[in-house]
Amino acid sequence: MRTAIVSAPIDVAALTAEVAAPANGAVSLFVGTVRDVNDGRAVTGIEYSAYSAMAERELDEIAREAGARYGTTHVVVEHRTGYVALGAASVAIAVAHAHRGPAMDATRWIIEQIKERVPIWKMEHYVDGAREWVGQQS
Amino acid sequence: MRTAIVSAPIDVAALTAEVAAPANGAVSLFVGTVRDVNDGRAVTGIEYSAYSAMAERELDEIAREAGARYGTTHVVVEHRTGYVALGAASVAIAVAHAHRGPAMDATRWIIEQIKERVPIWKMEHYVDGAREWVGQQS
Amino acid sequence: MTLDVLLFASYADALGARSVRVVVADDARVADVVRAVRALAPEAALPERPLVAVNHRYAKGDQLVQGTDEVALIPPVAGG
Amino acid sequence: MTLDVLLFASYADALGARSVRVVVADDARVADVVRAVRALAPEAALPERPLVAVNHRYAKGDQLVQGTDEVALIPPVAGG
Repeated sequence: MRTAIVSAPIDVAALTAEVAAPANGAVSLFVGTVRDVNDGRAVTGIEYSAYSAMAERELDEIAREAGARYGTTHVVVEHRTGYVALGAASVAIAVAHAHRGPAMDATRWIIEQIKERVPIWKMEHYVDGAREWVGQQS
Repeated sequence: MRTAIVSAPIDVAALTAEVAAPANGAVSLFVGTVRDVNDGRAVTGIEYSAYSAMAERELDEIAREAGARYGTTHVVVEHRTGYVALGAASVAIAVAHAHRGPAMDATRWIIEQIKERVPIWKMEHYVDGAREWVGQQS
Repeated sequence: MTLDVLLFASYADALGARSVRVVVADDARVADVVRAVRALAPEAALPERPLVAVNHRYAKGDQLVQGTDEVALIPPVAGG
Repeated sequence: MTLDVLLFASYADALGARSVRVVVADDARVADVVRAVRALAPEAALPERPLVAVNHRYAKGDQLVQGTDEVALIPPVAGG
């Protein structure tokens, strides 16, 4: 089990390899990437910022909870900070398990938890040069 | 959209890259691998055989149905034939979608459909030298 | 008519062949072909109602079969 | 006691700083710290009840705060 807030590009293949183990029959992977259009506006990239110490703690707790809930220790999660260009990965979750059902359930549970509670924020950069925090209209 | 019955090792990273597109915010991947123990017996590998022409047709139909059902054309599926060693991938499914929910739903639907209807069979090879068809006790 | 019926996996093992030739009536249906193949097999080697594919599609027992069709008996599938 | 409260993302922008220093009673609770930070911000720049973390864990409004605690105001999260 390993989780990290990283500032360098995520190596998805390495994550997949990292969770593999002979006792597992299933590897489930989820990769979140930066989309070209959000809410009708053309996006060039997203700047991710985090409250790093807390984000690391929350990510680690999520992975541990997922492991206990779905019965595996083969969980690896990485989340980017810094500027992530169009098409690049902002988050990757790899889970291996003896069986496919819990592998996929755990992957989904982890991404939902990340979105709910890990203190990470994103500022979208638009084609027209504008920048805006996402989801923080006060 | 691409599906194939293949006799060479599956390149999981290549599949993931193949479905990526700027309009997608999510890539979901499932990899089935050969486990070291099945039903309490130590396994060294699995020999996959297929009714290739029909398996190709069924796989293709599953991908098309998944695409229509979940709203994406970014689906790639490969299934192995021949001898697959312990830990190696027997099947890989990659789906990209604008949103994470349908990407993960489609991935799960595809693996369930494959198990239900694609004419592929497996003969397990055991540590003690025995070999047995899986799930074909008549 | 004469048909070469394809066999796979445990069914191929049971009959010791990848295909078997059967002779059925010209208006034969899938169930008739299955019966003809079972007559060639050791007792209980094939189930009474195996899955059958005609031209790469699953077919019901009452589907009519033609001499040009590719007919296959499909053991319980185990992909994934 | 004196506390340096951490700010992030839009909250940091609203106050023009990554942290602000506030003075609160020695028996202050999370809600008191929030009130003190809001008093420094432009009207409506911070919600009445923002998420707050104490020592990297989400905390309720009635949790007691100590001078050695790391207190942070957490804008709506948007990871993934």
